[in-house]
Amino acid sequence: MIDVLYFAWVRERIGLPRERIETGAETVAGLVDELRAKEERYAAAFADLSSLRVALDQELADFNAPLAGVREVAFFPPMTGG
Amino acid sequence: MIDVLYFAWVRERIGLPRERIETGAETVAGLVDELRAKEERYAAAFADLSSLRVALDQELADFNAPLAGVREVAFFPPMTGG
Amino acid sequence: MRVAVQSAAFDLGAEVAAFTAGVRGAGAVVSFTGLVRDEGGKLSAMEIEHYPGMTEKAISGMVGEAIQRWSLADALVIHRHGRLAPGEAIMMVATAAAHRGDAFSAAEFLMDYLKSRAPFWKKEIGAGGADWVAAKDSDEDALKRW
Amino acid sequence: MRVAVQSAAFDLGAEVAAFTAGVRGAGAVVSFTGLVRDEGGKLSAMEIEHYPGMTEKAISGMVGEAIQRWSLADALVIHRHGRLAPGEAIMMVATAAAHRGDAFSAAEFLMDYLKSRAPFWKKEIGAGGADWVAAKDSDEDALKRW
Repeated sequence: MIDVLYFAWVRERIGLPRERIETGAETVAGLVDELRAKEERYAAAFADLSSLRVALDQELADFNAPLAGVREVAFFPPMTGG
Repeated sequence: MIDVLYFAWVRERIGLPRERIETGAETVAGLVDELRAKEERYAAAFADLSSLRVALDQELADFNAPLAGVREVAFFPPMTGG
Repeated sequence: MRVAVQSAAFDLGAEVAAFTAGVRGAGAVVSFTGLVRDEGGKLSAMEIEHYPGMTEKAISGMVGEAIQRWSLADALVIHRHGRLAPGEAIMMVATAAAHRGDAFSAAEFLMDYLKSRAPFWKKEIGAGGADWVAAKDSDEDALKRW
Repeated sequence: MRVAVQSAAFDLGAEVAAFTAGVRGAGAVVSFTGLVRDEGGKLSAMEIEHYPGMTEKAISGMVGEAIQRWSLADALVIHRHGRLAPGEAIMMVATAAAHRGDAFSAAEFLMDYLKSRAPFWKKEIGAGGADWVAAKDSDEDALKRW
């Protein structure tokens, strides 16, 4: 079980801020494929990975990063703070 | 007649902050030569022009600038504000 | 160093004064403040979402790096989230160093990193609806100089 | 814009707060404050001489140039003269612009010009006597980037 968090328009498109997911995916990309297959709103949110960022346990990561040992995955658009 | 002002160590070396001078010099350099010839303390203050700056009527200028029409000449070391 | 992520407004003048009074031996203090622009009256509010937990960690990491890299005497970051009106301060950064070059560089570095690496997302709310602010290529490019 | 040359201390926090509150539509405010360093306890006071009349004119010229060049919403310079103790604020600059790059550049430009082109001279007073601060080549070189 892994906590998956969504922020900004990813959260709005999927319709929830976080969920717990049972996944067998070995990488972030594998998890994205599973999510896309779940429902149309996930497919829409993850349509273009180049406009998304991912953090693993609150550290920025790549989509090909392994999920082993990770407790929290977050998906969000490029940051716009400051 | 022209007002001549001295600041910082130029003022200290010459021993006064300002004086009125009757000069026939056509340029700042000519005025400096006249001052140097006046007294040893002036010669000491103007020994090295590369360590001095000059302003004519409160605008930075060169030592070869003409004095015609100038009412106020100021000599001082490079600025160290900020 | 102090990092604060909060929804409450902060007192810019008091923060700058306290930060400056608290640095010992520094000759230069730089502060940056980001304000909500009104975009010529088109913007009625700004909403800022963040990632609690990660935000503080990410900013603390940036500040720690800046302190080391520019030998800062101190550094401060305050960043708000939630709903803000035009004219309100979104965030501030302050840096203190012996010399001005280091204080300026560190403040610009922190701003560039906060813009693109701290998990905040801005939404502009106007008469025509609400829009997430898109990240700018120029903000991503700004990171390359460091 | 406001330029003040004064011997009195200024209230840094109040100045930054008032400057920021007064800018309309700007998204970025940068402030710089120069403090008297204590040089590890070796400095007991700093004395700043200036050229009344020329100082205000020279600074106003610099500020006017900065406002034009970076489309500033506003700019402020306060510079003290007379005797200052370690830790006291010597001067401050504040700039406001739509975007952060302009506000930072204008503040750095003003600092570089104030250092080398505004008629102020600093004297450091310590246990061993009093010495005029020598201009640094690096300060003169800093002007070349503008």
